Amino acid sequence: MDKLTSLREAVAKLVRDGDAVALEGFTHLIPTAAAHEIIRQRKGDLTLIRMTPDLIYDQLIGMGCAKKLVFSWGGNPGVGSLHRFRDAVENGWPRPLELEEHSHAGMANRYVAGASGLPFAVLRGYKGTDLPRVTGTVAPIKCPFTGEELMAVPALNPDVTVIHAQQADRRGNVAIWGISGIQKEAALSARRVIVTVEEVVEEFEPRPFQIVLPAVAVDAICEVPGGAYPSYAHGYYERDNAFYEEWDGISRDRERFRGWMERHVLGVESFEEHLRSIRKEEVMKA
Amino acid sequence: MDKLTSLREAVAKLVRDGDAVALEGFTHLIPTAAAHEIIRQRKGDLTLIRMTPDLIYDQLIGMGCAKKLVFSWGGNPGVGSLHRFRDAVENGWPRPLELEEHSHAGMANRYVAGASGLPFAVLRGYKGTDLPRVTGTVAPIKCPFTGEELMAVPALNPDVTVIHAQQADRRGNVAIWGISGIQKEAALSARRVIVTVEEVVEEFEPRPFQIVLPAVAVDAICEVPGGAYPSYAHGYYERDNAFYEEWDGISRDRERFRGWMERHVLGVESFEEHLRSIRKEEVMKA
Amino acid sequence: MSGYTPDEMMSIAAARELRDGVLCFVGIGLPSEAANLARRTHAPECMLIYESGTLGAKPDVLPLSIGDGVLAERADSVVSVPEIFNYWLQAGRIDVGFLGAAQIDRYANINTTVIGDYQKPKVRLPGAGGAPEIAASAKEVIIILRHKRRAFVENLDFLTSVGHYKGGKSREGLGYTGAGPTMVITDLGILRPREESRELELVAVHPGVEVDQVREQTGWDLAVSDDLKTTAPPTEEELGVLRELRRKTEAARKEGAG
Amino acid sequence: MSGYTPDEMMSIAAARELRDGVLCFVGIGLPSEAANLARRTHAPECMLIYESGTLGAKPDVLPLSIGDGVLAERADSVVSVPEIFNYWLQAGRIDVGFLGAAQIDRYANINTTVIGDYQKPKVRLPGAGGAPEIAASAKEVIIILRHKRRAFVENLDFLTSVGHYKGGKSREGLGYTGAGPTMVITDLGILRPREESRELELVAVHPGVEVDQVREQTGWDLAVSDDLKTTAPPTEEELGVLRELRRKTEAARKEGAG
Repeated sequence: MDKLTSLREAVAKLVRDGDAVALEGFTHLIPTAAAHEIIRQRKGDLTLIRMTPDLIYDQLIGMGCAKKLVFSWGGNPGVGSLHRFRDAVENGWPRPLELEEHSHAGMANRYVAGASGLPFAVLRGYKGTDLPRVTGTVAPIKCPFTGEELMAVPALNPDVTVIHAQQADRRGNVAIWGISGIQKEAALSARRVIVTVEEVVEEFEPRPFQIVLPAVAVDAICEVPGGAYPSYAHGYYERDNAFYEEWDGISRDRERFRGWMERHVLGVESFEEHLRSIRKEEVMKA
Repeated sequence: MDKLTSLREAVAKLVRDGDAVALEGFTHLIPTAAAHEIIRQRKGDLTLIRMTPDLIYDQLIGMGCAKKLVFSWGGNPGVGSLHRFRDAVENGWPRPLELEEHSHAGMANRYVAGASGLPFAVLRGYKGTDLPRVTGTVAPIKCPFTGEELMAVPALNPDVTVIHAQQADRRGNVAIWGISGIQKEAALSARRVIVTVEEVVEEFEPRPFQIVLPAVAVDAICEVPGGAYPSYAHGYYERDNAFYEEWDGISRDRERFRGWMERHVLGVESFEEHLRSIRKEEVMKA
Repeated sequence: MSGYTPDEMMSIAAARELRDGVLCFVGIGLPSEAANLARRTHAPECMLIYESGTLGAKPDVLPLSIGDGVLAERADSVVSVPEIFNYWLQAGRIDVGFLGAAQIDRYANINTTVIGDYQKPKVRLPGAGGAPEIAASAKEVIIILRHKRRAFVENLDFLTSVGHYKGGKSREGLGYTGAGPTMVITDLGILRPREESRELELVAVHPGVEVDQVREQTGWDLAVSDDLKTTAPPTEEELGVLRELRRKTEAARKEGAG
Repeated sequence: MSGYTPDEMMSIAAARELRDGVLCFVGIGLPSEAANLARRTHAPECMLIYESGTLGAKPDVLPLSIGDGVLAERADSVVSVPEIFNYWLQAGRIDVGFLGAAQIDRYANINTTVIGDYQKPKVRLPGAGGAPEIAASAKEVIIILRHKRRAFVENLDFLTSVGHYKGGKSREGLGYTGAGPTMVITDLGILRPREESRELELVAVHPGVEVDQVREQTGWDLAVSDDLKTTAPPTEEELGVLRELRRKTEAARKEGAG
């Protein structure tokens, strides 16, 4: 499988300054390791795309990697605000952050359109809300059969999509089970795709609600055990809810945030080292 | 599980004269038993919907149950023509058959729109073909962002959808594995849903590419072992390709067709009896 | 019955409104607590749906987020996010949408986007999430939030999710298939839209709460029903189940991977 | 090499055109035989996709239909029919679409709908199936059919799937993303569209076939390349693999459940 490569190499080769990058995941399988690598390689001027930007987007934004965010819900799930995101929007620190804001249904359908090779998607929503007033990428569209007026949203086609999955097989196919969110559409809508996985296996076992993304839809596969921490990988390790609460404190203060990032992300060479530095190496052995 | 009922009762209660009925299946899991029950109960004036009308639609059409067919490919897969379908279109026997003809992509997206509560779907197709000339339900639509002209097709929302599945659990959830075709969308787009299953089990095992349709989307579940014969049920029994070839002979002649239907469908009380009458009872024990 | 908090009363009052057997699209936080309480008391057959794609979730502790593993563990089915929004929500299959809010106005429109000006906000909130389309397409919407003057405002800073819009028949003009909010449940009482005007009116106060207290915490001139009721206090069973759920959730949260 | 049929030559010539490693969207019948022959000879990494939803199908016998169980057995993935058409075909992921036809015209437009008038047809054919969008969105299309005068017609009775439409740049005007048919392979020879006019011209005849024979079976004044080639005859290996595939298929078909 010639797609198997190191995360460092995959990010160096496939993520470029100025790219529109989607690191997707819906609480489950957040590609934390890949986000850290992007920060370590100092990729800049990124347009970050994601339905639910959380800690890793807070980190990318706080480290100044992003010029724009395309999203539908930006928070620390179950905890509260993303302080770095808020600081960027409210105070322009460390740099102003342009927003392109949608609803979940809008974002999901934008990915579907992107994955389908269509320029737009249609949904029943947005009307009467203030979203179309602040978001340019919404337009009314009329059903040619019933005359009903609905809303159109343009396709999303990220330059790069990064997802984390449980397994890849030797042929480069990728298996995800449990909650798979929008990952399939995020990958299939992108020009380039990086997948970090918990492990590479000979063959997949059948698992509840498993989906398989064929090798041909993936450019690089990087084995990074624990790579979704503090999120979880169904069947491997659980979500570290305590860390999400801890992040509230770490991220609230600009200096403390920078200090933490320097020590635990910039100051390490790999995600393995990161996990050791925050004393969470046990997730790698899950 | 109060949804569990006999096929006779489900058809009597849920299929009405004049209904738009989709008996879906993509080679795999064709709901043959349900089609026979509809014929036995002499349901009439049906609008039959299906991407790939095959033997059971040939039977429904030949027995005069259908006034209209909405479809994208009508043939005996791998064998050739559907003679009863052809006789209805070419000679109006036993009654004229109105056609609403689309491509597979168009039909699939019509079901998706129906399942999504949208009045129409958009795709890149039909242009330059003669389909829009003979099919009223196609209309151009313009992307409000790029200006590209695409094609819209109206949603399909059958009055009744019937599918065959491998298993239901005690709560009434339905499991399908292997090729699941358009069954999920066909069921979710319908007003009423009948599912025949090979067996009712306590709990589902994980299977490759399994999908689960929740109980709440189903109105009646009928245990009919072998109910997809001569089609197949992945994990239960194989497709009887020989019967598909045999059907070519049975269906070619009006009298022979009527004779066969009278003896093997109208002349029996259940699918179990049907299978015995054609000496295929072994598929029930698969 | 004595010795319960206003928050407990709110969750219990909200839980009671969930009829057994309904399909409920659940927002995270207060709505999720109320829905899970209902499932553990009078509505065991209530089908919980979370926007992460879990259909018929049966969590044994409250999820911290809408994509927690406990939601998938014993779910009837797990599907993709587009399927949840298109095949389940937009298709009109959801009986009740359970939503929270940062701000609400007299027509039960919701703001979860910003406090202050959008371009230069005082507080940037998380944003819309699934709420706008839940508000649009669920057959009925129940809103749960704490009753504070800064939340119950005369004018929303941003209209994220449509309730009864500008009142009267204005919501119908937007073409939404759902009936909109039928109830707002707070830690002080219960509000419902009036028949014609669709303006919220106070229909019940929780035990020990005075109408003036509610008016005090409402940023507009609050309408009060002629037939104002007092909510039945929590039963022993309701309180017991709620507290056990919170205890187990807290224990699981502390445990985690850390 | 001697002792092979024109049909065998056709399948082998078609199989040769499939480059290794490409994503091939396969129609049932002749295209499926050719694609599977390619996978068993020079193109083991060719990824076969059938419209029933099987990605990377590896059938050990030829499927009788596009939804046979052998297609799912060892596939890389199995997805829904909408996904195949939207996420794989329409998205432009398919390198080669392999199609059959009942009628074809000089611009490689295809009819699989009716012979005669649509409303009162002489022969009602199965219809469009997946072909129109395969013809629209596959990066390139290869058509396989037997060379008969009743199939190679001056005017199609019905235009089911667009090839080079009215010739020249007319196809581009329809907004399709794929390049259209690049090759038509028959039991007599091989045709390709001319650079400018996009009209099919005979570029090769199979061993032993005369140009006049091909003209005879073509319903329009057939263009012939100045540089007409003769197809290389089947190799021992090609013929061996093809016959073994047919033999196994026939055996499996007879066995079945019956």
